[in-house]
Amino acid sequence: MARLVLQTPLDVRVLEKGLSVGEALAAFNAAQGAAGAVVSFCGKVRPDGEVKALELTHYEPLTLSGMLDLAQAAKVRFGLEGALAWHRVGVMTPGEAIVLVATAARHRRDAFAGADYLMDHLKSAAWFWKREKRGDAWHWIEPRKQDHADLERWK
Amino acid sequence: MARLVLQTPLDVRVLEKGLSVGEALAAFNAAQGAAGAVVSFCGKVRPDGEVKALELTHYEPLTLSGMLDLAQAAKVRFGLEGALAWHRVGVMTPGEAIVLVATAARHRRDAFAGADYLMDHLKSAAWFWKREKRGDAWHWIEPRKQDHADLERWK
Amino acid sequence: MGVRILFLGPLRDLAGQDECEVAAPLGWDGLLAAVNPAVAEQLREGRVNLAWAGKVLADKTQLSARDGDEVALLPPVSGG
Amino acid sequence: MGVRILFLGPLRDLAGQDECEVAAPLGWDGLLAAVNPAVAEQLREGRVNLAWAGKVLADKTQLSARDGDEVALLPPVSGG
Repeated sequence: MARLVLQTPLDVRVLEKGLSVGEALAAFNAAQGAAGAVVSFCGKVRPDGEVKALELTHYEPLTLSGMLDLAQAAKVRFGLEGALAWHRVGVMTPGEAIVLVATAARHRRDAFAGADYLMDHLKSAAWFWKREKRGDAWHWIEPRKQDHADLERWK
Repeated sequence: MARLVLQTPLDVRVLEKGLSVGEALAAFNAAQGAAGAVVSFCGKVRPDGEVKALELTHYEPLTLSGMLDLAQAAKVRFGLEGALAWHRVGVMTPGEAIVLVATAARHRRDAFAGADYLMDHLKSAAWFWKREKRGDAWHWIEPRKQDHADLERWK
Repeated sequence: MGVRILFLGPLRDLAGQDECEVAAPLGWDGLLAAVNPAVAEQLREGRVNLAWAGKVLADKTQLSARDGDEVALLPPVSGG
Repeated sequence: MGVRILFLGPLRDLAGQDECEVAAPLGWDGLLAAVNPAVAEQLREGRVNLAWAGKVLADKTQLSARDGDEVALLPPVSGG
């Protein structure tokens, strides 16, 4: 079986197909042998009854470079030894992973803060747009006030 | 291959042997199908040159029940849909996992806060004692001021 | 060739199209005239960012697109 | 049988032993007399918790161990 090899210290991807969370985190843990603390976050399409599907679109010329800048900023700000930031695009069904981030640091508070920072910025400062299908109709998801408040914490 | 089956909503373990982080997190993700957000933390023995080994002892009649109370408190406080808290005891070498926690919630801030809360309490409010071997001698690790400050945040 | 204008995310519903092509050169005033009034209003209000040649413009009025360039209209994002 | 006293974590170095057995019944004053002065001082100072019959005592002076009981001395913890 081909083993997943990650780029270090930063592995940033925009994925058109599903992602295997367990495999990615096992590889990240293995790649970050020197770190005392590893934090991960996985965001999934909630199986909330009404929502049948979720679609994420992006602006390709900006997405990956923006995510790389973001990961680099998190690395410097929190002294991370490494970070992973993967984001799905396309149509997903309930239960599927949308986003996966992981951070490695010497100390746990830095690893937690780094993952938190990455997520707040992927939510409301990266070039993704989300819409969900309820019944037969698609509805765009507007950024929430809470997301902007979360982002402000880092300023 | 025997598949790892987790107890839901709370899976709490004190482990005498090594733990497979990737496998545990894959199982947790699978078990928490309804949660939109999953956060994990893994703490490892840092390969810091000087430290040759780490030993964790505990007081068995209190450890597991204390960890269960803690996980239950986190579940209620942050509205978690599930949590995992695994802690190693015994002698570990650099790179080995000491502790793994994971939390599942509807929203990401709750999942982050739940994992953070579990770790702060496992660090300085659970019945574990840690010593490390540097050179040929074992040295007990005193709780750090920072750990107590971290714990105070939740009061 | 002209300049290609892309409408991202919810803007494509407001614009009624994914993209369109207009004559070069294209500046800020030309862009406002080229898109429909609802989109123009969002551009003016500052809710929409502008990417030109792979960069987000700090000052949208500096737009000066030439033949073959791509200009993307970026509404407020919602990732993760 | 008596009462078994356990010294956890770094306390075992201070006590010079992992555990010892003393005559029952055992109360707070008896415990302070049964352990060495360095351990007794840490008990008095409040740095050390006391577990009796599987519970941590909120008030250590309430200790009242009988034949066959286990009393554990718990110094400040350092997990994770």
